[in-house]
Amino acid sequence: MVNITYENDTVTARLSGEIDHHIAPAIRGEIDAKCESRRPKRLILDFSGVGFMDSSGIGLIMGRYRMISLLGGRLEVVNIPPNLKKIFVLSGLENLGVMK
Amino acid sequence: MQRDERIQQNLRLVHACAHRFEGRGVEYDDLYSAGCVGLIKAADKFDEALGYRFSTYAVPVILGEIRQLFRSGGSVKVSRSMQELSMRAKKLCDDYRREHDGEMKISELAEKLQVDVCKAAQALNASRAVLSLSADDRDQDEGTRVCDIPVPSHEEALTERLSLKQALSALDDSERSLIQLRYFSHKTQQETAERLGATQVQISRREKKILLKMRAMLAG
Amino acid sequence: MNIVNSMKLSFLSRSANESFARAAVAAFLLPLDPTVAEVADVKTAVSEAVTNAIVHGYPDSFGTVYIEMKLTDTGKAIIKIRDKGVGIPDVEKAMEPLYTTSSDERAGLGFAVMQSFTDKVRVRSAVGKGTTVTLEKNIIRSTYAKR
Amino acid sequence: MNIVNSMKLSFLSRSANESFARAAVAAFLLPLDPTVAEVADVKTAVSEAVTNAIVHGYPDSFGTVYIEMKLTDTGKAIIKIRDKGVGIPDVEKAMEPLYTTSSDERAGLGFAVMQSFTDKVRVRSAVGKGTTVTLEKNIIRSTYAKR
Ligand SMILES: Nc1ncnc2c1ncn2[C@@H]1O[C@H](COP(=O)(O)OP(=O)(O)OP(=O)(O)O)[C@@H](O)[C@H]1O
Ligand SMILES: Nc1ncnc2c1ncn2[C@@H]1O[C@H](COP(=O)(O)OP(=O)(O)OP(=O)(O)O)[C@@H](O)[C@H]1O
Ligand SMILES: [Mg+2]
Ligand SMILES: [Mg+2]
Repeated sequence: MVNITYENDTVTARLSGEIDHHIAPAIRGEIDAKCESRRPKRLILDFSGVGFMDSSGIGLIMGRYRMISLLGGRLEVVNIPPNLKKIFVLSGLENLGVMK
Repeated sequence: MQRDERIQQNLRLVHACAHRFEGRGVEYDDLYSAGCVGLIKAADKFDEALGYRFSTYAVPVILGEIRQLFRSGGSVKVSRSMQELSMRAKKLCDDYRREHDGEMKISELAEKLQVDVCKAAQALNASRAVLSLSADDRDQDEGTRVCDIPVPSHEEALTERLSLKQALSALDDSERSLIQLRYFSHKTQQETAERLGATQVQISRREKKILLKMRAMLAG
Repeated sequence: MNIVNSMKLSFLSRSANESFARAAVAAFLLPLDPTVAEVADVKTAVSEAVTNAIVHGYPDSFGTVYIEMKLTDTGKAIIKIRDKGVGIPDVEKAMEPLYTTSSDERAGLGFAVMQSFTDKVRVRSAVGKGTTVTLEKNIIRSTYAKR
Repeated sequence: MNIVNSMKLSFLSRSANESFARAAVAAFLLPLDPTVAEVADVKTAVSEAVTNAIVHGYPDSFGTVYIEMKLTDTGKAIIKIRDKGVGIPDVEKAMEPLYTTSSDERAGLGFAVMQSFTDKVRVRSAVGKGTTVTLEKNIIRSTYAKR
């Protein structure tokens, strides 16, 4: 559900599968732990492997945005699959300037 | 009754069992052969003295052999096999979107994947990223990173509130109550100072610092 | 408009059952021959309602979540998601985008998603008694097909 | 052995719902992390029981088919398939391989298949009241996994 790597001051989290309220806390825990230990300048959330997401996924992104901002880094959200665009548009997340 | 005779007379049983599993991805001949192995095993072991009919004994043995056919490679976890299916499903959907205006029916997807509709519907979710991308793949990927969706204007107000909310929730309690009083309750710096038990100068300074912090956040 | 098929489902308010509920609803929808996008929309909306029942309806305990689903001969799916939990004091307010009573990472977008992903959302709730969310989705150019 | 999750399902005795029932049961089984073969076994057995309920339980009318499913912390799935139909006069006889009361193309193998594909089959039936088939399947080397 999440594969995390660290390289060049960047933590990259590749998410996969279904992101719902059941799975989100575990993903959150893994990403936050990595970021807290590495203190990266950049956190990349890669959504290319995600097949399903509801508002729990939006909450997850917003929470990571907050977390990485507090650590002094910035967030990028990349590879949003076409079928998830609708929920991203609805959330207004694009205007946060994190979607690349 | 002789063993061979028993086998000869019950081949019909094997057909009955084999027919049951037709159309599930195993050739009829293979179903039948496995069933025959079962029948032979049953004939070898059957003991008339036990007092029940041969068919009662043989059917489970025949079914057991046929069932083994569906178990080859069956130790694969569902979660794993679903991932593979869903990668194929995802690609088919993406291709379809590129080539057509509308969306593909699940029934069409199922046909292309050669699975039943329920499985096709399930496969839509579980998709998983390819972990090691080749150089070529990566190039393609860069392309899909661009994601510029026109935002309807009514979404913008939402976005503003959303971002502000985000920034606000990153503040600590005392910072948040300052902003709340100044910008949501529209209090003056003096009024705010009185509420928070500070001087107007302190409030002014703290406010400036908080706003800088929030602006940095809102800018991403 | 006649009901041509219906089912009922109930399960424990465990978060592991969210994906089960989505899968079951999707499977029941299939005779309407929906598109990939229509199935995804229904799943997303159902996921929101089921999550709300689990998270908000039964905040401190396990309860039962009920789903009732009907298909009409005009290609409409009607899905009721019900809990017997704490209820919502002010439904109108709860349905406002970004409104949330939750302190953890919730966006307050659940109802907004349901509204945007289906054709109709109705919410009935009574404090202390529970909440029923009814979703309607028209599967376009479809009539109920005997597969 | 404790029950860690459970669900109930009911639907009209339409043959279109056989595949729905299979899909729902398979989806509920997933937290036990089963193999492809194990899921196929369970689906096959459930399919037999559901078909029996639809075909034999309610021969001349539509009725409701009920499924109840429980998962234990030892990795066992317990699945009850119930109808309120005509019932079986002689269960022992009905369970004999090749026994069928049906004149059309039935082989009389349904119960034999259930027995061969699961670890335990129990049948309780009362004429005029209905039939309950209980299937048990152990998912090997699995404990209930919080995904
Ligand atoms: N079934 C329910 N029982 C009790 N309260 C509910 C229920 N569903 C919704 N609510 C209330 O309505 C509010 C808004 O729900 P909504 O789904 O829009 O947002 P959320 O669940 O808080 O966040 P998100 O869905 O984005 O994770 C909830 O915070 C909760 O107070
Ligand atoms: N739910 C039920 N209600 C009433 N009678 C039943 C029910 N299930 C089974 N029976 C009776 O038991 C008999 C044997 O069932 P079984 O599934 O083994 O064979 P079948 O259904 O006749 O044939 P097949 O399953 O091979 O198509 C049936 O013919 C029927 O008389
Ligand atoms: Mg919600
Ligand atoms: Mg049968």
